[in-house]
Amino acid sequence: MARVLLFGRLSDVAGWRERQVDSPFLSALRAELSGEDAALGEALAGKGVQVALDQVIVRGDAALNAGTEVAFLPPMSGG
Amino acid sequence: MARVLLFGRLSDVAGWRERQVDSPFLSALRAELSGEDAALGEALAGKGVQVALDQVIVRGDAALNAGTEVAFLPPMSGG
Amino acid sequence: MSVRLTFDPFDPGALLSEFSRGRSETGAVATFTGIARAEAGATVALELEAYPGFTEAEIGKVADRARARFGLDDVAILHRVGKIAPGEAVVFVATAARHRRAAFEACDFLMDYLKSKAPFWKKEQGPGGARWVEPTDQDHADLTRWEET
Amino acid sequence: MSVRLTFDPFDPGALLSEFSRGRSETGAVATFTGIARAEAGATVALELEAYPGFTEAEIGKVADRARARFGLDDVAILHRVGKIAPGEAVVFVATAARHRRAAFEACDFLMDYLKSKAPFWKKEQGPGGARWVEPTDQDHADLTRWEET
Repeated sequence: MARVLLFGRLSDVAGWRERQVDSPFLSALRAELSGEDAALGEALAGKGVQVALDQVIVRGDAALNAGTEVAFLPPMSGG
Repeated sequence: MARVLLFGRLSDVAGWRERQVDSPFLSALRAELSGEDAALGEALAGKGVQVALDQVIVRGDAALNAGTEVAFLPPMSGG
Repeated sequence: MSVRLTFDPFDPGALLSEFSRGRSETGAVATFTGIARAEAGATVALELEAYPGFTEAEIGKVADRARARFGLDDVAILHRVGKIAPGEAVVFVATAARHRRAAFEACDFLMDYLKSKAPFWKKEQGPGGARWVEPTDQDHADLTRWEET
Repeated sequence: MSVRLTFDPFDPGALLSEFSRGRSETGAVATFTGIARAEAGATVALELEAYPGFTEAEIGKVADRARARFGLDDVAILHRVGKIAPGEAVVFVATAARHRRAAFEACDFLMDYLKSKAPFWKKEQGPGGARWVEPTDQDHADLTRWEET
């Protein structure tokens, strides 16, 4: 079970900020979320949205372990 | 009687900071002070030393009224 | 060095008191305080979201770079998160260095980073509703001033 | 706007608290605090002389120029005079503006002026005796950055 976190406008789109999702890969997790909520799937694939696994930015696909923290980060606006 | 103020190294040279001097003109006041203390006279005529009459910088000679404040200001060092 | 986030209002003066105390070899302390503007009623509240842990770590990396680049003695950064009312401080940055040029430039550099690239997501609550804010072109342009060639 | 001299030690943080309070349209407050350096024992005390009245008025003229040039909302300057021990604050400058670039630049400009041209006479008391200090070439060079062409 990965722990999924949504930030900024992504949590407004989804209607939630944090969830447990059971997916072995990041690609599978994206597919799972898109299948449930197409608008969220589109937002997660949007321009400038980055993904951090256990607080480290990753590009492309990656395996998810039990307890991996998966954060979807829209463009950072600064303070 | 003009009120003469010396600042910075000028008061170290003179051994005083403030005095009353009876002179009708700035030029006469300079001559008076030089006559009493040649080292001070030289320091007052030194490079970068400015004169303020009643807190306004003046150049050249000027008449002194009773109670005029005459300040000799060596180069300002900033804070 | 200190990088912190806070949900509570803070007094930038209290931070400067603490930061400037006991620095007999420092010479120069520059600070910047960013305050939420009311924009004459257009903004009624600002809401800032951070990713706790990640946000401080990312800011800390940039603060380390600033320390090395500008030869700083010390840096302190405090950033508000959550709902912020107009007139309240949003961010405080303090830099200490032997000489003033380094302290000013490092503070300016850190603010350019914090305003445009730091991991925050900003929502402005106005009379017409809320909107998410993205960095302005001016913020990006400010940051290009610091590119090392 | 406030320009003051003081013979007593002061806490720059207390000044920033006062200066930053209640500014719902300001956005940006920059400060600079200059601290007397011990120079690893080479300087045991600094003595600053001012010409009371004249010194504040001259600084006030430059502060007015800075307000106009950088579009400041407000400026506060406090300068120590008399004997100053290492680690004590010598000067505090705060600038308030809508945007951070103006606040930083005005603070930097005012410090360049205060360090090189303001009506102070400075004596450094070291282990080998006292000497009067005149502005450095670097101070003059810093000031030429602000010449309007």
